[in-house]
Amino acid sequence: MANPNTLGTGGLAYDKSKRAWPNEANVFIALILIILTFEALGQLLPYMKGQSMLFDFNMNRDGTILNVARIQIIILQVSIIGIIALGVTQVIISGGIDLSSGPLVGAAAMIVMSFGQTELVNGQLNPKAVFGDWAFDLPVIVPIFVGLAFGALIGCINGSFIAYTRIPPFIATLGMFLICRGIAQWWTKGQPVSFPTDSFAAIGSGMMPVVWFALLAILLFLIMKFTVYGKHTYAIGSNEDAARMSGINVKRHKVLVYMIASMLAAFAAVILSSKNLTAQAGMGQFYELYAIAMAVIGGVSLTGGRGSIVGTVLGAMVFGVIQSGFTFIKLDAYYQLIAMGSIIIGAVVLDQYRQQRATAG
Amino acid sequence: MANPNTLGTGGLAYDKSKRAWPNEANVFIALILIILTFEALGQLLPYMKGQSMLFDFNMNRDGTILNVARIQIIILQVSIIGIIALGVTQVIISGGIDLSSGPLVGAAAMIVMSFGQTELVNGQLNPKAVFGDWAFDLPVIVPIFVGLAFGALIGCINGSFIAYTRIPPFIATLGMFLICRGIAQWWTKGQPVSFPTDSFAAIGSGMMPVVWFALLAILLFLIMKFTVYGKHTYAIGSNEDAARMSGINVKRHKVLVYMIASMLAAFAAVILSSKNLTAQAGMGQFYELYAIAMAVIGGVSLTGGRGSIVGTVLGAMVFGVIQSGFTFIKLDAYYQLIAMGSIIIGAVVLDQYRQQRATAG
Amino acid sequence: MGDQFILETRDLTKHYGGVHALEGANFQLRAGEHVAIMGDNGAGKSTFVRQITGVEQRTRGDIIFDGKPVHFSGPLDAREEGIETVFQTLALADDLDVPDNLFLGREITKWNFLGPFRLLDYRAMREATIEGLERTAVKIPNIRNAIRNMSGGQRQCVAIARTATFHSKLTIMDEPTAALGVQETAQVENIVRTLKEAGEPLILVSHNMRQVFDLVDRVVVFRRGRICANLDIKNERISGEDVVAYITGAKTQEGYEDAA
Amino acid sequence: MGDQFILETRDLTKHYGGVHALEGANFQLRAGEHVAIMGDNGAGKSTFVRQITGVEQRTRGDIIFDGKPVHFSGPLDAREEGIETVFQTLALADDLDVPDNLFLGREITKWNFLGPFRLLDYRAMREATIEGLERTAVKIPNIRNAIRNMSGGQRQCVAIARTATFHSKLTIMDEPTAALGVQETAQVENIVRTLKEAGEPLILVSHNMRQVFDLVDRVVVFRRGRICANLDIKNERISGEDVVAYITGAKTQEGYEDAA
Amino acid sequence: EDIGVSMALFDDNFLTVLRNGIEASAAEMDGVEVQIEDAQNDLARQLDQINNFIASGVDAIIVNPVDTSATQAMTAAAEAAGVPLVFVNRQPINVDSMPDNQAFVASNEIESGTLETFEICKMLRAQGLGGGARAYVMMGELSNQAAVQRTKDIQDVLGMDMCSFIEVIDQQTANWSREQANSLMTNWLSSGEVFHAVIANNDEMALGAIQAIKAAGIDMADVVVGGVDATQDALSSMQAGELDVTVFQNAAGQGSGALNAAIALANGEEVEQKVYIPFELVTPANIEGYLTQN
Ligand SMILES: Nc1ncnc2c1ncn2[C@@H]1O[C@H](COP(=O)(O)OP(=O)(O)OP(=O)(O)O)[C@@H](O)[C@H]1O
Ligand SMILES: Nc1ncnc2c1ncn2[C@@H]1O[C@H](COP(=O)(O)OP(=O)(O)OP(=O)(O)O)[C@@H](O)[C@H]1O
Ligand SMILES: [Mg+2]
Ligand SMILES: [Mg+2]
Repeated sequence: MANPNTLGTGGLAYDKSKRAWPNEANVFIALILIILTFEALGQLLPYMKGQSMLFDFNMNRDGTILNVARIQIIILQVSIIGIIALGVTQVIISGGIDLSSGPLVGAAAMIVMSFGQTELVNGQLNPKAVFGDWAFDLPVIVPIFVGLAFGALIGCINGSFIAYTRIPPFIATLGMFLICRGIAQWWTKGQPVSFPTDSFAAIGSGMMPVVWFALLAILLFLIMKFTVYGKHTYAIGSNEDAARMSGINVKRHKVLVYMIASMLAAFAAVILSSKNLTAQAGMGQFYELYAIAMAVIGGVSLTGGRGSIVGTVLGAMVFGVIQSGFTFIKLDAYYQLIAMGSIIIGAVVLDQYRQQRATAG
Repeated sequence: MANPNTLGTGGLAYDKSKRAWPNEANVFIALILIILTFEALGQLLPYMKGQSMLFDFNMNRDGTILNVARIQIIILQVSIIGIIALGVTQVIISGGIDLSSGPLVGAAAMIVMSFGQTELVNGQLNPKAVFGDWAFDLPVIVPIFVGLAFGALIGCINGSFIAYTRIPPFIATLGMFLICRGIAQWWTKGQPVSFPTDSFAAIGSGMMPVVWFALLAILLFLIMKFTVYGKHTYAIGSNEDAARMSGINVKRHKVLVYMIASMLAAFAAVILSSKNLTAQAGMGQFYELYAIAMAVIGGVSLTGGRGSIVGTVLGAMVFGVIQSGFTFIKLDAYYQLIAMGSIIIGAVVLDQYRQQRATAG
Repeated sequence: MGDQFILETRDLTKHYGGVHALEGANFQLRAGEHVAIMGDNGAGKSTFVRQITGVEQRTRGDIIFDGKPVHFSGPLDAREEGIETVFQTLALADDLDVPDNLFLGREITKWNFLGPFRLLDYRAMREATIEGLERTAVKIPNIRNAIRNMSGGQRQCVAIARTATFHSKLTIMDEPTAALGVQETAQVENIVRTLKEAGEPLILVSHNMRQVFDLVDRVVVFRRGRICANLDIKNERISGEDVVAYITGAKTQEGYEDAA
Repeated sequence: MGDQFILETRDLTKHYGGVHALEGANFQLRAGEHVAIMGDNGAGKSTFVRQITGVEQRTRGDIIFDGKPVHFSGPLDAREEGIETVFQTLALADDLDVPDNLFLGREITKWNFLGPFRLLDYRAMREATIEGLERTAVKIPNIRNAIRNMSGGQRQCVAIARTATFHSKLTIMDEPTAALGVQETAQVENIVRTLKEAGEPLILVSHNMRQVFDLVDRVVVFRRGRICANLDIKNERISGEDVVAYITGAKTQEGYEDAA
Repeated sequence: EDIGVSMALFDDNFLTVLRNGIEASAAEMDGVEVQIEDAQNDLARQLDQINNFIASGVDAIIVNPVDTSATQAMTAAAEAAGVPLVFVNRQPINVDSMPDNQAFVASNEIESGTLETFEICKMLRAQGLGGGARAYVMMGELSNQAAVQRTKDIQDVLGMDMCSFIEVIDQQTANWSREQANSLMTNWLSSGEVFHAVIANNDEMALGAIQAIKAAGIDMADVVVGGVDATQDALSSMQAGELDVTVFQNAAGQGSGALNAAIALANGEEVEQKVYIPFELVTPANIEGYLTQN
């Protein structure tokens, strides 16, 4: 945009300074508002005795003015669903939806952990062993590879049905939702799988989930913004017929979109089971809904074609802040659900209101 | 259509005999195929010893050739979710979605049952009493009215947010999903509410749920097909801008659509808690997904504007047959989920395939 | 200004973000008058129409319709006040059939005491539809097919028939004949002439010079979001070339110098 | 038939359910020839275009392109074979901006070894876009606005610029100037003349008699889903009225009696 | 003291009684604040809740684990922060390697299914069906450990010589729910098979089965139905002569016991690290003692 002429071919007067804000700005404002609300509640609620959520003015814990521990847990607790949300974001941008990601996490965790078990626990044979001897103490690459391959397979099935039989993504992935739940329960007939090797346990220990989330978010951001893949994803979501008529191979592209989403979900399962040192069939329940909600709060449009990875990351942060904030102000669990629902609605209302103002401007 | 001239103003040759089938026909074919599959499995699987699912050739049970008991349970077990699906159908046709119906069932059941309790249980004071004396043995109209009013309120909130702030229906009703779960858990702090009056228990006893489902299905069918309300619902789902520019009061209409959906879900909660003689906060889990799936299997398009009540009723039947069929062939629970997912996908693939054939014809 | 204005706008302005799509438009329409709006692509003609009909909310300015200042909150308001519009985007519901679209928002009904649940009179609407379509000469083999499956011209004729079927205080047509064939265009022009005879005022947006000279009394030219000329083609000697000169900016009329 | 045909269809037929939208079309296009297709609204012109470009699958018949029978499974195939099309529905992605739409499906890229993840060269595409748009004379204040916010004519110009920017063996334009203003129409007609000079063949669907007589060598008339006339307007004495007579069915050419 | 509590699931009748037990005893004590969170059966969420508690500086944490095999990570998190931790109701997998400031108050899930099934076995034998009886088994949600364990208990008991006369006709899940159990039972009934007992993983499903059997017009005296939990509804049904067996677990006692242990640990006191609360069998014979317990 160095040369102002490159912006257009003339016509109407155009006032660059009044350009609409990026949508992400609205999400960011919502995030700040929510943080400030919790800070204010910490000051105002009598039983909180003037505590602060994100700041630590006494600096007694680790010598910084920020309450680093809380900031870490805020990001940590949304990292895993956040990774799923990255994949879901591109699915939604492509005009689809993925309901299968939650159960996929459960199924992938069970499978992955079966290949990541250690032989000896407290000197005895692993009591939760799924396979025989050969599957103990495998190099960490094996479970990761198995997980990604499983994710790729599920995504490929999802995508192929959606692309080639043209059934609605909602139905294809709802079917896969049930299938993955079935697989997860069938794998060990409901028994949890535990006791990973040390190297497997290292993948998701401590702040590693945050690192993975950050890396993958940057990668997806670059892909969606600067590559042909990203552009075609937006184009298909915006107008599938137009994309097809313009000569994009819509079917092949959709398969790829769902494969990437499922591989991200499977990788989230690797981190999740590593973090928890166990895999359980019920893992990942409601993750699909939360991942979708993060994306939508971040400004991704469910009709496709609009949204961004930056928005989804901000949407994930909103979730993290809400969850930690509730514990901070000691809100009863009954009211937590009600408040969470209200905040989700409120955040999107704000976004919508600002967007309308922007176009009405 | 008595006068053939009324069909058009000429132009191309038009061959009436080749008109495309109604979409409902595809769903009906899918239903028949699924029934036949289970019948065949009953004949072929060795451990089934040649049993039949729907027929009773010995006529030893009630003297008819049909296995009436099984046909009844097939319809009975989907009646309650079916009632929700009727409301969801019109929401989807209007271009929206309702995720809050499942948790709404839980919340409404808790509230309704609190007004439908009897005073004496086995000669002792009701051990689960929610309110005091005044709320015992109220006439049955009170809990029904309270339930419908609660449903109307929730639907009005859903609809108002969607219509007036223009947030996506997915988010508005996902927020309401959480809020309703919160309300359900908060109402009695998780304690179940039990021991209804006899008149309340009569609403959902025996085959009454089927009667309600049939009555409401006919009512909704007439409304969607023959009234202005129905036409405007289709118009809004088909092209909201066009509907608005044509002078439909889109906002008011949407509020009405969501109110009707939530009132149907609340009425389903009345029947459900009456049938089970109890209300629990977790009731209705996944009902929203199943209701949506019934509608979509029945040919309702998630992009709005297309579908019918007849289709949804057939979609509900597909569910009923699948569930009974699994029990009939004694399929293991692990495989049930996998098979259910596959059948849902398969049914819609078939529908889609026939639709494409029809237009390609 | 002794005349009776049916529509008047003062300083009507609309900005989209940084795009100044309409800037200070002062426009008058007398009772019974037919006016054409011309201008380049993107000059702001449709934007002007959208402000008048309440589809969008204006940035500033006044609209006086039928003697009263109006603030339509939506197209429903505008229609209730008697403004019928054929939008450039047509505003048809793709999944509905032709009669449904023609009567969208004002269905013929029975049992009106049922409120929103009053019954539709399908037969009456079907018959009225055939009649309305015949006035546009369009050929549609089966009016019960969804609009989605209609050709571009068929869709446009449905939108025009919708407007022509109902009486109004003001009719606005935004490029109504763009997709129409030779015969259909002629018919639509006949409809416009009928309106003229009935004394109903009309705003016609069109790029077709012949059509404009055949049909209307006056041409208003838009350029870069502003009105740049107001040409009384019935009484003054104005040629097509003159109008093109105003459109391209080769000429600017007195009194509109700021539009240059 | 000694000529070299770039495109030939034999008995090309398309039924939608009961609607016989296209019936036994035999059509030939010679190398370098410009042919117009005319006909009533709903006569089957766009249907014909959709069959040739693989957007839909034909009911029966053969298409021979560049000497070989072809069965395009989608528009991508057709484009790869060298057919560039401006569809009547324009086929633009509403949420993307102008350069994105112009290069949709054939982006200018860097680092192509990355396969689907190769990088976009935004700057090059932006510059090429401005150039392409200038050929159509359309004015767009900010090409980075979403297509959703463009006027009808601006959208159409983007679709035309897209086709005109790339070389092809055959160009098809379905009512390309329907929404265009006077200047823009003139420019697009210039683009067509340039194609003629370059010897690239063209099929032009249009309702505009003047345009057709100005630009093309031959007119094929569709009526009720069938071809009813094939008029060599450059060499025979054929007037606009004659063509209208064929369109309306007042006349039928020899050899096409079954279309009556 | 501030005590953080993470419950596996709020929607569970039994755990609700336990939770209310914690709340009730906290209300009686001075200066004890409890903050109860719902892990919604998601063990990752539970681990996050524990981290959140630690970050907000609670004095002790009580956990009702979603999954007893996931307790290792929880123990590690609390240990690293030096916050005392008490597991309640479900026995953690790492029970033998817990640090000193951690404890558990729990029951052994193996008992519940065993007690239930063995009693049903005895009742069937007493009815003279020792030559062969047929039973349906209703399982809870298969991703839930209690369901898996109780179902295994049933199989183990039926594998014993004494009870092997009982043949399982079919074994399906009704996901803990009365509604689904009602449908499942009606489906079974529509096949017309002869059966003598229904063994359910919890009381809710047993009650659903009873409603379906009653609706089919079968005399409840001819069928033995068993559940687990001893809920109010179940006891009332037992009083009405419908439900035959259930198993009681002292939820409120576990709740207050866990709270006491947590407070003691927070104050640096020594506590007993392992407290087992046994399951108790409830039949019409001894029902009077349990009517006001849960
Ligand atoms: N998918 C479809 N299903 C049913 N009928 C269709 C479908 N597509 C087109 N038609 C019908 O086929 C006929 C021909 O349509 P087509 O779009 O080819 O007309 P056209 O000649 O391009 O007209 P126009 O000049 O208005 O663009 C029309 O009557 C239309 O209603
Ligand atoms: N929602 C919007 N956001 C931003 N810009 C817009 C929006 N709507 C219209 N514009 C811009 O406003 C200008 C005027 O558009 P308008 O549709 O009024 O043109 P028009 O005169 O009707 O042109 P045409 O003859 O092509 O229909 C165009 O440059 C267009 O890009
Ligand atoms: Mg316009
Ligand atoms: Mg056409």
